[in-house]
This record gives sequence, structure tokens and C-alpha cells, in this order.
Amino acid sequence: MNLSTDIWVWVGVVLTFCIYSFLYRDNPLYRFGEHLFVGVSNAFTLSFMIHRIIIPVMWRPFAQACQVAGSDGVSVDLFNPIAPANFLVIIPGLVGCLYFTRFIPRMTWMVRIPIGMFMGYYTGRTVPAYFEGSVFPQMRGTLVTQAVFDPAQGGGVMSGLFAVLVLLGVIGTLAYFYFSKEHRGPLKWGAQVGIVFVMVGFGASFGFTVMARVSLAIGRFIFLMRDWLGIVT
Amino acid sequence: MKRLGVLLVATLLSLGALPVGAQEGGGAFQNRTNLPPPTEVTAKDTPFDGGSNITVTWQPAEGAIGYRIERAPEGGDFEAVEAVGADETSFEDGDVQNGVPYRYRVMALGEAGEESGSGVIFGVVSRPQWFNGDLFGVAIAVLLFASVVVWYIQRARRGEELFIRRIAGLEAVDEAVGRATEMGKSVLYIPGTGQISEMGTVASLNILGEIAKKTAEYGTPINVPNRDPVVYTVAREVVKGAYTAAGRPDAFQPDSVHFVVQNALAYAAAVNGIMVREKPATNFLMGPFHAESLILAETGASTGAIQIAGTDQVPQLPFFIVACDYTLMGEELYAASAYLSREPLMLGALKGEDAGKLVFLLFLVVGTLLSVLFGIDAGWILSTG
Amino acid sequence: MRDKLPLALLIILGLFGLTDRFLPHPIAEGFNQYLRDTLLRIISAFALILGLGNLILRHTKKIQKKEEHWQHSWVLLLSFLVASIIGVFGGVNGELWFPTQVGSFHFDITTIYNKVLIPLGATMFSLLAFFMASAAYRAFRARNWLAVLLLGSAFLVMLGQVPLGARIWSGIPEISQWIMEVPNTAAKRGIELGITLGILATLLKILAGIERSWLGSGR
Amino acid sequence: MNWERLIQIDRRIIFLAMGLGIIIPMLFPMEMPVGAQRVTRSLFKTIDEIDGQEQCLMISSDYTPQTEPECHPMSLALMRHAFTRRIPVLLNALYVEGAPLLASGIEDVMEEFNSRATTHEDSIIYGRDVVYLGWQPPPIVPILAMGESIAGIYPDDYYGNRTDSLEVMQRIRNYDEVGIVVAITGLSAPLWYVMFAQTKYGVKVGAGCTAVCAPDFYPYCGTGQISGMMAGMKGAAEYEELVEETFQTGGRRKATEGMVAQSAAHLVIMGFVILGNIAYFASRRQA
Repeated sequence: MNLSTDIWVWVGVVLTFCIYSFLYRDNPLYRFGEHLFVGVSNAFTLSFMIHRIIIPVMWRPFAQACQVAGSDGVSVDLFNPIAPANFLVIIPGLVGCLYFTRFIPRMTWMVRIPIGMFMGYYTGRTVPAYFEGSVFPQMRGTLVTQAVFDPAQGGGVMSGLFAVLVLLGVIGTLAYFYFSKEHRGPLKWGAQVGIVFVMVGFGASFGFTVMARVSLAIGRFIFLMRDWLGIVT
Repeated sequence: MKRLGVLLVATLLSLGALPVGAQEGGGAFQNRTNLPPPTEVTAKDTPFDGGSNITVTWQPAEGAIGYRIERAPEGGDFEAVEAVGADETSFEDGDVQNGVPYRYRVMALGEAGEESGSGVIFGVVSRPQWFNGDLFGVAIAVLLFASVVVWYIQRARRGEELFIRRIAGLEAVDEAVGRATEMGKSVLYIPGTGQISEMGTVASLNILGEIAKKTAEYGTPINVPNRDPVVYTVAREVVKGAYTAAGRPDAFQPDSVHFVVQNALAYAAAVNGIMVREKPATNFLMGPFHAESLILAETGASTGAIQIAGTDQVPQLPFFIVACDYTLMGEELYAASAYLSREPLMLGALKGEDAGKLVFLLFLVVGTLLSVLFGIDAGWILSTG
Repeated sequence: MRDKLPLALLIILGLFGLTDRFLPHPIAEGFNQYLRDTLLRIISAFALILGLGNLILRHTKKIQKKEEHWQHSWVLLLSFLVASIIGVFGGVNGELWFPTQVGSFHFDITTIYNKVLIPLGATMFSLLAFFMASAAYRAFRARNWLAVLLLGSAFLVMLGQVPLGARIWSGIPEISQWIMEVPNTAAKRGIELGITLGILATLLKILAGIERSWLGSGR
Repeated sequence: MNWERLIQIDRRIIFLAMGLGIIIPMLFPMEMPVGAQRVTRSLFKTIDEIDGQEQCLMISSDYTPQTEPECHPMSLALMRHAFTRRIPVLLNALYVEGAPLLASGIEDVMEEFNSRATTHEDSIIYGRDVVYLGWQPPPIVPILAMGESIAGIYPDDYYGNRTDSLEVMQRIRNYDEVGIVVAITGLSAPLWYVMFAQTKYGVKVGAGCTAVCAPDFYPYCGTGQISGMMAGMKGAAEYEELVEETFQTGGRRKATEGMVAQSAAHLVIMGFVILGNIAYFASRRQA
């Protein structure tokens, strides 16, 4: 036994117990940990946002532009939106301020402007990314080729068979998600094959993840028993 | 060869992207030893990129232990850019200026320190391109599938009846909201733990709109805690709009949609708190979730709430299936708002998705047959450079 | 105007987003970078301020009305206030004017992150080890043949993960590996392909103004 | 027997069983045979074949206290392997959070070997047998730059020594003298090494990763881009077993010990699943 003398270790221990107490039931200790977690987390996000976004991205270019304008007068350069010193950073700031119009009765609709800009850009970006990063490689990996049967190219009868199984599974799963028809006849068979693959696959994923989750708990117990109590090494 | 064809078409389409051709020219560099020089040396503007990049290729020289790539500006002296190992046959020089002509040569390096230089390639100019031809296939696919969906939307617009089969998880929505009403308890709606940049979040907000209409009609309180501040602003508008659409704008509680915290685990801690303290009768967990999915779903299950979950994050689906009463898997999450609203145009889009699935299916079957029976590799269509 | 201006902006930015990946030219690249790293980033910062305001108001109200567990709202507000002062005026690593050190004891926001938020998060995360067990107990019942499949493959893979499995039969780890590589891959691929279509359709519905729930009521 | 009550068993009993299943094996460390998989064996073989006179082993870590239980034993086992085979070891941390953890690991293993050593030759000496390069942000920079010069991107080591003044660094300049880089990670560092270091400089890459990441890396093991892998705590235990079977270093096998807790936890879950099903069928028969 070699109890820790580091204040922060003790803080960590108390908080660990606060959260673990939830396993018994909701109680004041858990509520304390939970509210502290939310409070401090938000403070961290706020500090980070101010020091990593607001000041360097918005405030500094604007302040520098004011400085340059003060010494050399206003020039066109100060209206280049990507220059290190420019006045135009005020525009995103103004757009951001539109969020607050929701408190002004007749202008509430303007909240939709920043929302629309955000949604538009990012939803647009997602689509090609999915085709490039998911559909193309996944479809390509699913196509069965002669190579998987060819021992000279690292294939074989078994690997060929498995590739065919994967293909069947993908087709079945796609059939399961076919919404336009009732699952009857051949579609029913396809969908049944699909759901078999889904269930077997998901069961396996669950079983596979147990080890990683138990490792997390082991990590916490190592903290308690080694860093705090000093009873294991 | 086929791949080359596609590249050619893509190159032609990307106007102004024609690479500046260059040919081997000039006399071969003085060859003092037996070491042969690298042959078939080319230096060209790297295609489909943002410029400032020239690709040099060569054929190996026998006996070389490495190669040195040298570059000179017009009228200047040659300088070494990079040395590479013997198994390399190409190099991308990313340290050039656009629009400036350069000369290149490749030196084979021998074991005893001898060198043997290739002929000089003149006038290589790097230019930025407007279109990334490597993604030509992706662009075509996006356009193709988009037109399929749009065509079905048009059909719906003409008033065609569109049939959609039952989806169990969505059939249960009415019952789930009704149960909360009977019990006099609230409905908890978690719009995922993702950002607005994730489409799953957008899909979830669309479902939120439909569910909020139901809670407005039934007069059941709804509670929407948010993890992302931008999502929070949208969710608030969505719920407010749904209450107005349902004719109950007065029943909208501004506090019902609220921001909690960005840290996903802190968010899970806080939502756990809501679940065990307010004991909502129904929990909806819709949208992108990460590791916190089971923390939320399992706590919800322990309170006896009826839980309907849905996510497009495939790794989290097993946990929802295990811990929730109904789970919308992947695409069902996207189909949900159309299904719940029964709006013809939205159903049309859903039909378009189904047609897309048929295209996928057909491609897989035909591609496999071509490949297995005739040895034609259908996968080249799907390469992305 | 109230619907059309936001929708028009959405469509314009949507097209920029859609074409971003296809345009390597420095002009297009620079413009997109400006959108992402400056414009939208600053806008999101304002959303955070709005969100935080909402959180603070909510908890202040709780305290005023003495709602159930109102005392804990004090914990939230005070910890937020104190940590914010340390973080905002002390700087990310305690480099600004607000003191974040007493003797050799540091309490700058990065230290607080490492010593308070990390243990809280790690413990919260590790609850999963326990929840996996209770969820498995409740759900893995052989109610119907689909449940048998789910339960059977989970059981087999769990057995394959620990040395005991290999001792019962040396084939178990290999079978569990096979399940991960074949049925699991097939199911995930099928679902992913469907998701891509869902994403595309959702984008089109929004761009075409069919899906309008994000526009809210606006009055 | 009241089967209904067993079906509705209090979750807290399950939690308690899980907790005890994990804690008790930790209090009373035991070891059990695990049996190494193919990918772990091939990593062992690749490292075993390094010529210590010509090349070194590089261990690159990005694990944090959270992923420590899975990843830290991997570093220790690798070091033990290399030290017994007299292969010099270079280590670096890709992120600052994990840097002190790796340092304490190095000290532990050195201590372990030096307490048995009888001569100067036998001992593990810092600078001759092992160098800890420390940490240079962002990760991509050192990964690329080490292809040109390791001492160039890490001018000082973790302890503040001039890197190029250390004995072993006289013959190790860049990836050419690195037999394999084993990236130990909770993220995707091995893929960064494959994409940026292997494609350009041809260095071999090995992986050690958390169980969650492992499925992402298996395909790369198939193609040979990753020479071998330790997958999760089990992979670490397998590697420990290979090292002990071959060299009997007698070191503490933390992952193998952890596997006892893992086995217990898995058995608890499986036991409850069986129990639940028995109760379910019995109650149906009663009804």
C-alpha cells in the first residue's frame, strides 16, 4: 500500500467514484460528477474556441487591419478576405450574429441564414465523399474476380467461395432494404438471406467489442489500484 | 487500356488541363563508365492536381543503386532535387512554380560512385487543373444516381401512386408517442451526437420534425437535448416549425430544445441523468452515434422506456439492436421522414433510392459474371486514381 | 424572402460543397478553404455562444424556481464560471495574465482537462464494460431464429477472443475470425451502400426544397 | 423455482459480478497460455530477423492513459525481444499525452535487464542499445522527415541529449537503418507509416493496436504492407508468450495477466447469457 500524495490523483479518484456510483443508482454523488463534467467541459470548449478561433481567425486580422489603416491609410489590400490583415472577417461575424435575431420578434426568420449556409455546404460535401470513400471501394471489393480462385494470385477454392458468400450477403442486404415492394417471392428470399448476414455480423461485432470495453474498465481499475492506492504495480 | 480511355476523356473534359507534353531531347549526358543511363525518361505536369507539381518517370538502368533527379530553370544550372532508391521509377517534384518552364534529367547512380545521366527534357511547365479527372467516375456516378432520384420525384409530382412497404420501427412511432401521452410523461428525442456536417444528423432533424408534429397534436411534452451547438439551433427551428404546422404554436416550449455540452461523454452523462430523473416514457435515439450509443441505450432500457433507435453509423447498430425495442438500420434512418410524412415527393425520392439499389445490384451481378466468365475486370470503372 | 433567401444561400453553398472535391485548382481550393476555415468556423463559434447562453439560462431558471435537484445546477454554473475564467484569462497553457499556478501546483485549463475531464470521460466510457454485460443478459435470448443467430455468433466470437475458446476446440478462434471477415463484412457493405443512396436523396430533397423542416416556422 | 425473477434479475448483480471478475485477477496476477495467431507470429519473426549490427527496431507510440492497458504491454514486450537479441531500439511518441508513459516503460525494461546483467556488455545502456527520441508535433512531420534524417527532426532526445552525439545514432541515419517501425496505436498510425514512410522510403511497418482498430488493419496484413500485428490485449499477450517461450526473459507479462481478467469478464457475460436462456426456456415451460 502506497497511497498517492498528488492532489490531482485524489480529484481523479473522487470523480471516478462519482461516476461509478451510477451503476448502483442515481444519487447526489453522480449528479455532482455529471454537472461538474458538463460545466468544466463547456468551459474548456469556450476557452478553446476563444483562443483558437475567435482571436486568431477573427479578432487578429481585424485588429491588424485597423492598425495598418491607422498608420498607412485604408487600402484595397485590407479588403482581401484571406489576407492576414483584413476588414472582411467582420462579415462571418455579422452572419454569426444573425443567430441572435431569434430574440428579435420580427427578424426571427434570419436565423435561417447561418443555418442554411452551414447545412448547404456540409451536406453538399458529404455526397461525393461517400461515393469516393465508400461506394467505389466497397463495390470493387465485393466484385468476385477470377483472381480470388487463382492460387497463383493468393486465392484458392475457399477464398473464392468466401468472396461469393460476401457477394451474396451484400445482394441480400440490399434486397432487405428494398422498400418499394412487400417482401414476397424471390425478394423475400433475398431479404431473408440479407437479415441472416446482418444478424450474424452484428452478433459478431458485439462479441468482438467486449474485449475493448473490458480493457477500458481495467484501465480505470489500474488507475485506482496503482496510481492511487499503490497496491499493484 | 480501358482505364487509359477514361483518363483521356476526363482529360479532354477538364478544359485547360491538357498536360504540357515533353519529349526526350538533347544529347545524352556524357557517360564515363559502363553504367547505362536511365531510359525513356519523361517529365510532365502532374495531371489532375492543384499545380506546382511535375512528375518525372524513367525506366531503370541496369546496375544502378539509386537515381538522382535534377532540375534546372530555363538558362540556369542543374541542381539535385531528390535522390531515390533503385526500385523507384517515378518522382513527383512538388517544389516548382506554375507557368515556369524547367529542364529535367535523371542520373543513375552506380555502386562505385559513378553517375550516368539521361537526356535532358526541356520546357516542362506545371499548371493547376480545374477538374480532378481521377474522380471522373465519381462525378458520373453522383450525376447518374441524382438523375434517377430526380426522375422519381418528377413521377411523384405527376401524382403517381407510390407504394412503400411497412417499416416496423416506424410503424411503432405513433404507438410510442401515444404511450407517453397516456402515461402523462414526456418524449425524449436525442438527435445523435454528430455535427450538422453529418448527413445522419440532417436525417434525424427531419424525423424530429415529424415526431414533434405528433407530440404537438397529442399535447405531449418533448425534450431534445443537443450535443452540437449548430445542431441545437436547427433543432429548435425544426420543433418550433412543427408545432406551428400542427396548429399549436402556443404549445411550443422554448426550453424543450436545449444545448448541453460538446464533449460526447459529458453529454452521455447528462442525458443519462435526464433518463433516470425525468423517466420519459419514450426515447428516440436517431442520428449518428459513436461509442456512447450503448451508454445511452442501456440506461434508457433500465428506466423501462420504449426505445426506438436509428443510426447510419454501422459499428453502433449491434448495440442499438441489443438494447432498444426497434432499430432503424442505416438507410431506414434516411427513409424515415418520407415514411412518416407520407408526402408524395419525399416518397418519390425514396423510390429513387430503391432504383439506385437495383443499379448497384445489377452492377455487382453483371460485373462478377463478366469477370469470372470472361476475365474482364469490371472494377476499373470504380478506380479513383 | 423569408424562405427563399436562406434556401438560395443553402443551394449556392451546397453546390460549392458538392464540387469541392472535384476542383483541385488553387483558386477553388483557396475559396473552399476560406469557407470552411474562416466563414463557417466563425459562424459555428457564434452558435456555441448561443448554446452556452441557453444552458446558463436553463440552469439559472432551475435555481430560481427551486426545481428538483436545483442545488446541482450551482455545481454546473460555478464550475463553468471558474474554469472559464481560468481558461479564457489564463490561456490554454496558463500563459496569459490570470495566475494558474500556486507553488508547484498547476491548474491551467490544459491541466484541468487532463486531470478532471479525462478521468471523468474515461470512467464514463468504461461503464460500457458493465453495460455490455447487462445488455447481453437481457437481449441474448433465443426467442426466435434471428435472435439465435445474433446470440450464437456473439457467443462464438466472445469464446474465440479468450484462450479458453482455443482450448475447447482450436477451430473456434478461426471461425470467429471468419465470421468477422465474411458475414460481418457483407452485412456492413450492404448497409453502407444503402446509406450512400439515402444521403444522396436527402441532399437532393433539401436542395429541391422538398424537405423543409429545417426552415422551421420562421415567425 | 421462480424463473421469472431470474429473468428480471437486478442489473446490479451483473455489474457486481463483472467488477469482481475484473478486479480479483488484477489483485492476484496469474498467467495463462494464449496461443499466438498468424499475424503476431509474423511480427515476431520479422523483428527476430533484424541484424542488430546493421539495423534497429523503431517503436512509435501514440497511446494515451486510456488505451494503456492494451497498448503499453506491447511496447514492453517489443523492447524485451529486441534487448535479448541485441537489436538497438529507437522510440518516439507521436502525441505528447503518451510521452511520459513510454519513458517509464523504457526505464522499467532497462531496469529489468540491468538488474540481471553482470558485465558492461550484458547491460542495456542508453544511447548504445536504446534511444528515446521524444515527441515532435504534428505526427506527420517526423514520419516523413525520418526518411531523410532521424537526428535532423529530433535534434534532442526526450532527455535533452543531442541526438547525433549518442553512440548508436552514429550508424542509424534514417529509415534505411530501421529494420521495422512498429506503430502502437489507438488510432491509425500504422497506416500513416504505410502511406507516407513505406511508399516513399520502403521501410517495413508493423502494427500494435487496440482491439477496436484491429479490423481496419487486417487487410493490410494480407497484402504484406503491414508485416505483422498485435491486435488488442490478446495480441500483446501472444507476443509476450512468444518472447518468453523463446528467450525466457522472466519479465512481467502484463497483457497475459490482463487476459485473465479479460477471460473472467468474458466468462461472466457468457455465463449470464446461458443463465438467462435457461431461465427463459424454463419459464416458458412453466407457463
